[in-house]
Amino acid sequence: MKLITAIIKPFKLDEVRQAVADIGVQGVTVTEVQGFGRQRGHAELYRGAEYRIDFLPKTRIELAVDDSIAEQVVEAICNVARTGKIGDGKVFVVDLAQAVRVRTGETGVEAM
Amino acid sequence: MKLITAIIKPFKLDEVRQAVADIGVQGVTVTEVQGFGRQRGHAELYRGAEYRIDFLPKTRIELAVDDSIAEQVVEAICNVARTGKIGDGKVFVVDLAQAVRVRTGETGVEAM
Amino acid sequence: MKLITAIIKPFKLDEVRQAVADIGVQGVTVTEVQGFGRQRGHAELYRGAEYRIDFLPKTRIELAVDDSIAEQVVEAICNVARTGKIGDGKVFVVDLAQAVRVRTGETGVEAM
Amino acid sequence: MREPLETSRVLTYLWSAVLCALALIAAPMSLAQEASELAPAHAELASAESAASEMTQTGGAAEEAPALDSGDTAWMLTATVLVLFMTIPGLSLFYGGMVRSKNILSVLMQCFAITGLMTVLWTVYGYSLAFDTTGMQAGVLSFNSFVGGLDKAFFAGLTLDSLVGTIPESVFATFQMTFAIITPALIVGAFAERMKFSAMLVFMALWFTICYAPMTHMVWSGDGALMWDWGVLDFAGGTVVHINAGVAGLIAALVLGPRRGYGSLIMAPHNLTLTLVGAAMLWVGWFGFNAGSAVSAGASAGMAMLVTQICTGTAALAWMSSEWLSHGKPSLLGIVSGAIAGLVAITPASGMVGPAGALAIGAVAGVLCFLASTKMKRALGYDDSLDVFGVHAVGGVVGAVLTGVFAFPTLGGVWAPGEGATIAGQVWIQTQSVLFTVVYTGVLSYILLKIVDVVIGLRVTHDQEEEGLDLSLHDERGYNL
Amino acid sequence: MREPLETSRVLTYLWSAVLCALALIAAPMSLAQEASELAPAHAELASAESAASEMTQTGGAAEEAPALDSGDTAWMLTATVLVLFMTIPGLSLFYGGMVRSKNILSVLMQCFAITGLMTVLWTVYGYSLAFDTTGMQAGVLSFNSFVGGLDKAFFAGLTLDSLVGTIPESVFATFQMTFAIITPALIVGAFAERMKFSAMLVFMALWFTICYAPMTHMVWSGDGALMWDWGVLDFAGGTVVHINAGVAGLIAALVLGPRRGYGSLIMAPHNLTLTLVGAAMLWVGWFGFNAGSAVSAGASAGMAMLVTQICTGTAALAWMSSEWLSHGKPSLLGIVSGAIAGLVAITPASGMVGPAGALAIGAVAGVLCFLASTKMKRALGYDDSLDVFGVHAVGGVVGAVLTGVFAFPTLGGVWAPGEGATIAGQVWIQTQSVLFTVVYTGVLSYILLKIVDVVIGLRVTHDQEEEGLDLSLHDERGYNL
Amino acid sequence: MREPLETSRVLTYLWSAVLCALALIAAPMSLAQEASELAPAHAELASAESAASEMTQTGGAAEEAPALDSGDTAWMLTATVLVLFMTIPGLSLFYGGMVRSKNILSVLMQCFAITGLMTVLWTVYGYSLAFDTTGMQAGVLSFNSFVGGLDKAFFAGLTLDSLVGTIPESVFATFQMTFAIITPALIVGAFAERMKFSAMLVFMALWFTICYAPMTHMVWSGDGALMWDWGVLDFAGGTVVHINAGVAGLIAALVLGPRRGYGSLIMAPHNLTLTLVGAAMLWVGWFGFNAGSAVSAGASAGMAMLVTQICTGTAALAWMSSEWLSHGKPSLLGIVSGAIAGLVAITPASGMVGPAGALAIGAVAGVLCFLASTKMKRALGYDDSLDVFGVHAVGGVVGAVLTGVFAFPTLGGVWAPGEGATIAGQVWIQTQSVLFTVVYTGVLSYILLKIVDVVIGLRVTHDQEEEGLDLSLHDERGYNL
Ligand SMILES: Nc1ncnc2c1ncn2[C@@H]1O[C@H](COP(=O)(O)OP(=O)(O)O)[C@@H](O)[C@H]1O
Ligand SMILES: Nc1ncnc2c1ncn2[C@@H]1O[C@H](COP(=O)(O)OP(=O)(O)O)[C@@H](O)[C@H]1O
Ligand SMILES: Nc1ncnc2c1ncn2[C@@H]1O[C@H](COP(=O)(O)OP(=O)(O)O)[C@@H](O)[C@H]1O
Repeated sequence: MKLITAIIKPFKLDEVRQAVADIGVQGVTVTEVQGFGRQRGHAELYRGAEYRIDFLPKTRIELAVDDSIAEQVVEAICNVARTGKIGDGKVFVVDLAQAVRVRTGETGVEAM
Repeated sequence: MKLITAIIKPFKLDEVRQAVADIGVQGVTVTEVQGFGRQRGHAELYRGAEYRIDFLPKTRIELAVDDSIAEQVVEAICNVARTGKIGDGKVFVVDLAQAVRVRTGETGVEAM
Repeated sequence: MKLITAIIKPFKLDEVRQAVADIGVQGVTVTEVQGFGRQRGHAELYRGAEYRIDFLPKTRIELAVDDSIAEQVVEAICNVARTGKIGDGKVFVVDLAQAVRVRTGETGVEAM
Repeated sequence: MREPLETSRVLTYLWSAVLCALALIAAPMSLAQEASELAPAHAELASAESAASEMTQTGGAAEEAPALDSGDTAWMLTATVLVLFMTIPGLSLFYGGMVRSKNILSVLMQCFAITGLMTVLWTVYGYSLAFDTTGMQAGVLSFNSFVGGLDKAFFAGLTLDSLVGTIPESVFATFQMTFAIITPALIVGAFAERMKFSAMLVFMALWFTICYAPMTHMVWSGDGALMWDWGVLDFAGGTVVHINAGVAGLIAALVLGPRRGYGSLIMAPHNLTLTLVGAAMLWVGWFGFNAGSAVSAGASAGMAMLVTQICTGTAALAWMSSEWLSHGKPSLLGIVSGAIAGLVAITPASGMVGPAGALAIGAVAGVLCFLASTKMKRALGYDDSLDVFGVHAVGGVVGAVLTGVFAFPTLGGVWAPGEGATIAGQVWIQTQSVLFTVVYTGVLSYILLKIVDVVIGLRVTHDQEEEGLDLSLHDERGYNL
Repeated sequence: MREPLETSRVLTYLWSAVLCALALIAAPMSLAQEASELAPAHAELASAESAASEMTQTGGAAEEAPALDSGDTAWMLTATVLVLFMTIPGLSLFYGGMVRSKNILSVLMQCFAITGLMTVLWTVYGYSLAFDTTGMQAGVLSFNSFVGGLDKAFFAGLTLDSLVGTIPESVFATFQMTFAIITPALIVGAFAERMKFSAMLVFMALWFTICYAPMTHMVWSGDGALMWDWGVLDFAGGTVVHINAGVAGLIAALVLGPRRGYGSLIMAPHNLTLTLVGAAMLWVGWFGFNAGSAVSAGASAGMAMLVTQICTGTAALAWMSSEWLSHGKPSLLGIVSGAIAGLVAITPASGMVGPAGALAIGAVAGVLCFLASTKMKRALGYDDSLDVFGVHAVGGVVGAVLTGVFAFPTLGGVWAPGEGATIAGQVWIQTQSVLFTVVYTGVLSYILLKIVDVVIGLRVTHDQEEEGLDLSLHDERGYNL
Repeated sequence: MREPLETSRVLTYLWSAVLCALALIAAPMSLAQEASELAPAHAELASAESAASEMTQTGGAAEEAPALDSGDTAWMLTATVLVLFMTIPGLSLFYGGMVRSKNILSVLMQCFAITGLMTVLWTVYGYSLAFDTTGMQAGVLSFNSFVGGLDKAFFAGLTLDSLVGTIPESVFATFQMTFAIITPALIVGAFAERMKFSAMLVFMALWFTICYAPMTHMVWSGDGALMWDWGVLDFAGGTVVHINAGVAGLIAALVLGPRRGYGSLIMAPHNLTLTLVGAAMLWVGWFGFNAGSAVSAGASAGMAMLVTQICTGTAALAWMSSEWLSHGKPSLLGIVSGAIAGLVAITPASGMVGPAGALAIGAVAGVLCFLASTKMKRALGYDDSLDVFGVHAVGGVVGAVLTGVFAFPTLGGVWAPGEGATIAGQVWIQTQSVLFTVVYTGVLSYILLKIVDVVIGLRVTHDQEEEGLDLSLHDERGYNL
């Protein structure tokens, strides 16, 4: 199994969820994060005090999938989340040693 | 070493912390996340505009443990976090290549 | 490649970002988290109702790096984030099976 | 609005029950003799309520009634606005900030719905039950000593010309309406985070009818009214408003039981800025409440304003200091709670006491309410979520009793005692009124709550309480930041 | 401030266009004959505006004008404060809470900037366009029946001594200024989250000049004014304020088009506590608006206050019940929207109707505005972000028309109808005024928006809308919690 | 409350130090001759404070004093409520929104505690130090020209009957109390996020005693008072309130030093909605402050209200435009800051200048305060956290000086200059008063701060500042969303 972590632009969340669901990934865990990277942030000004805000709001999606569809899922995410503009984000994949569904105790693929 | 990530129902956090502490895991890192899965969300209505909110507030617990107790910790989490109702969550385990305690620079098991 | 996850004290974020940037890591993803560990929390009192708050606000930094600089990055983070006081945090390293840049589809080292 | 019918049925049904409670205390006091002795003292009393209620009777008679005074009217228009301001947004925010974020909207909604409901009930029959004085006679105990008739239902007889004292009756009726709004709203703090919205509406309609309107009548409707004849001093509503609501709140907290996880889960206020803003609005609005109770813009209103400010500032510092001493740190929630305690305590005393009395009452109220809302509540273990009892009932009792002391000119008071009035005597009268109020509203609130519980149920389900009332009862979320 | 010049040019330029619209409706009504018949009815009318505008003419003449009354002045000073309170913070918060957190500051900024801008424009020429009565004559239709001259520009002729009725003209001018501030601010809700700040300023300056000032003049400036001569009853601004702003809002929503993702993205209110607070502030401030429109502290103000409270409470319950029935749960946003609907509907009726009329108007307004803001809006699909049309235009029409019904003493009203005035006749007059207002402001608002769109563009870019107006237009973030 | 004793000791101890400062400026001005020349001019002066303080002397004498006026009293009751409303919640929110979320409660707490503390101090001796006029004689410089005695301590002599002008002394005393509350509270903005709560309380008690009460006395207590005899025009408190607080703020900012990480860390306002709401509340409340300073509901109050509104709106636009031009975007914080600057600047001028003067003062204040709070502060590098100096001191100076210009009828003013009064002459008098105030409060504030620093320390520890004052000083968290 693989644990896929994708950092995307927030307004792409719904599309991405739809895309992975189509491949059969029913569950995902989402976190609001701050991204630093090539994409430039913005400036804020308060009574003459100017602040450069480097981070940008990003959405972090975490989803565990079976090895068989990992490739496919990564591709789907990239295709859907891509705007072509800088700041689209990253997808990271790590090997998942074990997965358990709390409710039933099912492990491995059954857990997803 | 293993890095265990558990997605649980928020109100179970304290019990889970207690449970893992009993096994000897003194530290955990907690994140508020949004979960999508089989469990259904709720509806909100504002002046006739109805919105289906699919995500549910979940709590993500991250804890690094020694291989020796990994099994035990996962079990403990599942037992305590289980309500039997849909939406109880998941536990994911990945291999941890390295762990360091910032303060002392200790690595490996000493770091925890 | 390695996926490095560092839990540090919030006010150290800027320094850490600077340090890893110097080594050539241009992007990082940051999450506000709650940390439980040896460091003690604080008490709050509302009309005689006293609450012990165990968790402390921490910052979680996630960064994918090439194996070649992983060691170096971990060291840099520790050096910069260290205050010597309890609660400085941890650094975790896991193997990264794959990394993709959404915008371009570049994979591996090029993705970072 | 089916409450009127339903409640009036319940009304008659319950009357027997309450009469026992009354007899208990009323008997010794209600000797026409004693009453008529006190009456003169009252006649002199500069209390606006006196003027007010007298006028309601002779409102029409042009030659008797003083003419309309634009200055008095200007102030009373303003005072009415201020008292409404106390409830929405004031009280709503004060309470809303103290609950958990998942219940913030439910509290705001309860206060707002009560405002709408009481406005309609007051229009339909409330004003009449409270201020209709037909069949009343100084010192004579009758059914109408407890509650008014329905002659003023739908503001019957209220015309452009009718006056109360020197102001239009329309203004007096609206001013009193705002009191009828805030009193039930005060109770909300006691059962916050766990009561069904529907049950809350029904209970409030009943409570307004059985407890609020009659209490107002007994204290403020003039000669022939139960406690008015006793000669109780309650300038702006210590008994009618605060003890009344505070006791009902305690009963509600006990009947509903504590919130799930009370004592174990963290139930810290979710946004104390809201609480501070609400408290501040209550403070400024309270000048309409107290100085407005003079029903004129003169010396009485002015002194009421001054002592209200003094007592409030003193009580705020008193609570803050008590907490500082006992816990080691002063808190924002503490100091604002102290201010509210001071406002509550000075309510019956404003217009009666002087600066010195205000300092004393403020100090006592600040300390006692602190003890009641912290130590005592912990000790007894009931879950009066937002301390309606600890602040309003306790503060109300402190104020009611001490009014009997500091109203006397010898102690800096500005009240004109009648022949042979003594501090001991007046304190006794004040105490009787307090006891009567506690028993009356305590017993009836309990009965009403039980009825509602049986009929539709008072409490939300476990899951609803878990999810939060905002989503479960209103399909809304408080914050989408 | 270059608007004055620019707008006056546009003014003359547009006048032709509007005259067509006028002819359409004005013609049949504007026969001096009919008007002069109605005049007497008006002469009796206890409406303060009448007194007010009459006085503005004879303000100087000491022997004719009543003397200054400190009570009336006290109330009007207060009422002015209350109406300003309605806009900042009231309306700002009411609207601000309903947008997404990324746009909160932009809404607050728009309301605040409008407050500053209208203050200056009112000083420079607004007061004059609205209340200068030179060249006006009862029943005679002239250019000055539509708009005043510039004789009062920069408050020329306003001295320490000049009175309007029994209050200083300075107070009357400031009171009316607050109306000129809130009316444009109401429109903000219709184009929230997508309009350029600069375009908003220009549009508002034009709209104030072409739509607001003239409407005020036509309804309130006294004998010789178009709708005044028709004999329309608009105590506090049903046509001038609410229908005027509501229709302009709808046009703006249509011209700008819906927000990006409207209908698909979640656009839930980000902080309903702000909305509740804003609604509560509007409610309390509205007493200054309605009771203040009596321009005195007497029976008229008192009755206006009473019916305002009754209508608002009723409408709040009506909307809540409608939602409860149709959706299964009552909501906070629903009940507060109902309260605003009630306040809007009673605005033209306050000072005219009695408690019974208030109950009726409140019930109707609560239900109709609910339907308009939910079912109807969904059905038609326009994006009136915060329901300016559904609440203010619809509520304003309900109030304007029903005022013609419930103002009659036979129906509990407190208006003194003239000889031979009939309900049917008055309702017809009210309806004509509504139609005229809708056409007048609808046509002109459309033209003005198109002009601004061509000249500087109305809408922000996609990226700006995506990022949120707070950061993209103001370099500020609403929340840094 | 041990301050009284402590501070009175410090008082006498410091008097020598301050007398040097006085001599510096007072000497040339305090020639009885010049003073008595100016006196008549004053006698005519429609300034309410004049009437007010004159009355305090003859308050008892019924035949001399005008009778109580219910209209004036109604307005002053309202004005008092409005000024309290400015501090809590107004100022608290205005400041609270600008700090970081970890310090929000500490700011609210400071303002609230000051409110309680000043209420008590004003009652105990403040009112007496400020308005006791025993031993004063027109044009004669004596100790009592600087501060009053203790004859009015605990409101001694204040009865139901005592009047100040046409209102009860109780109302006047409470009205002035609200000024004594907000002035110290203004200083809070300068040392926000780093001062110990305990030190803050002690410093404020001292500052109130040594700086506020005497300044009030010198300007407003009538014939024989230092600056009153000079003939300074300060209608509502340009010197007494704003320059006084603004200078003290700057000194405090300098003595405490900047916040940790000032200039490097991001210290963006955490919730500008609170700041907007606070600013709006300050705006509406300010009408009580300025129009209330007429101590009557007449032409003076009316004109004060009108010019206050005009100046505020103008200044808001001026600041907004300046920022738009210099930075490219207008901001919410900018426009609200401009409004406050305008309110500050018009404070001494209200009741003196006309609409034209208001426009001018607003424009100047808006631009200069913008420059002072942005460019100048950056340049000099001091950390006046919330710009108490840049807005209140600078705005106060602008207003104080320009009052000397635009008060003249020739420039649209409504002041009645005495024989031979010239603009140059009046501007000089205004300037002297400004200089005196700056030196007086500057020197004494510095000394007081140093004393408190030595005795108990002014600043929190590094860790406390790091953790935030809410948790470290009050064991409370601002937000639990
Ligand atoms: N090495 C990295 N490790 C973790 N997250 C990263 C890394 N580089 C970029 N990111 C995340 O990806 C987001 C987008 O990266 P950025 O460089 O801005 O644009 P792009 O990916 O299109 O080149 C960043 O905001 C950050 O959250
Ligand atoms: N494949 C997955 N990857 C990551 N997180 C998941 C996955 N499936 C479920 N989750 C998380 O677990 C939570 C519970 O899952 P759900 O399917 O709702 O109930 P259950 O686990 O009891 O079947 C979800 O809200 C989501 O946060
Ligand atoms: N076993 C663990 N797994 C995950 N996170 C941990 C673990 N132990 C500690 N942490 C994180 O590191 C932070 C600091 O740890 P703590 O024990 O308080 O201090 P120190 O690391 O200096 O000993 C904690 O707040 C928690 O967020």
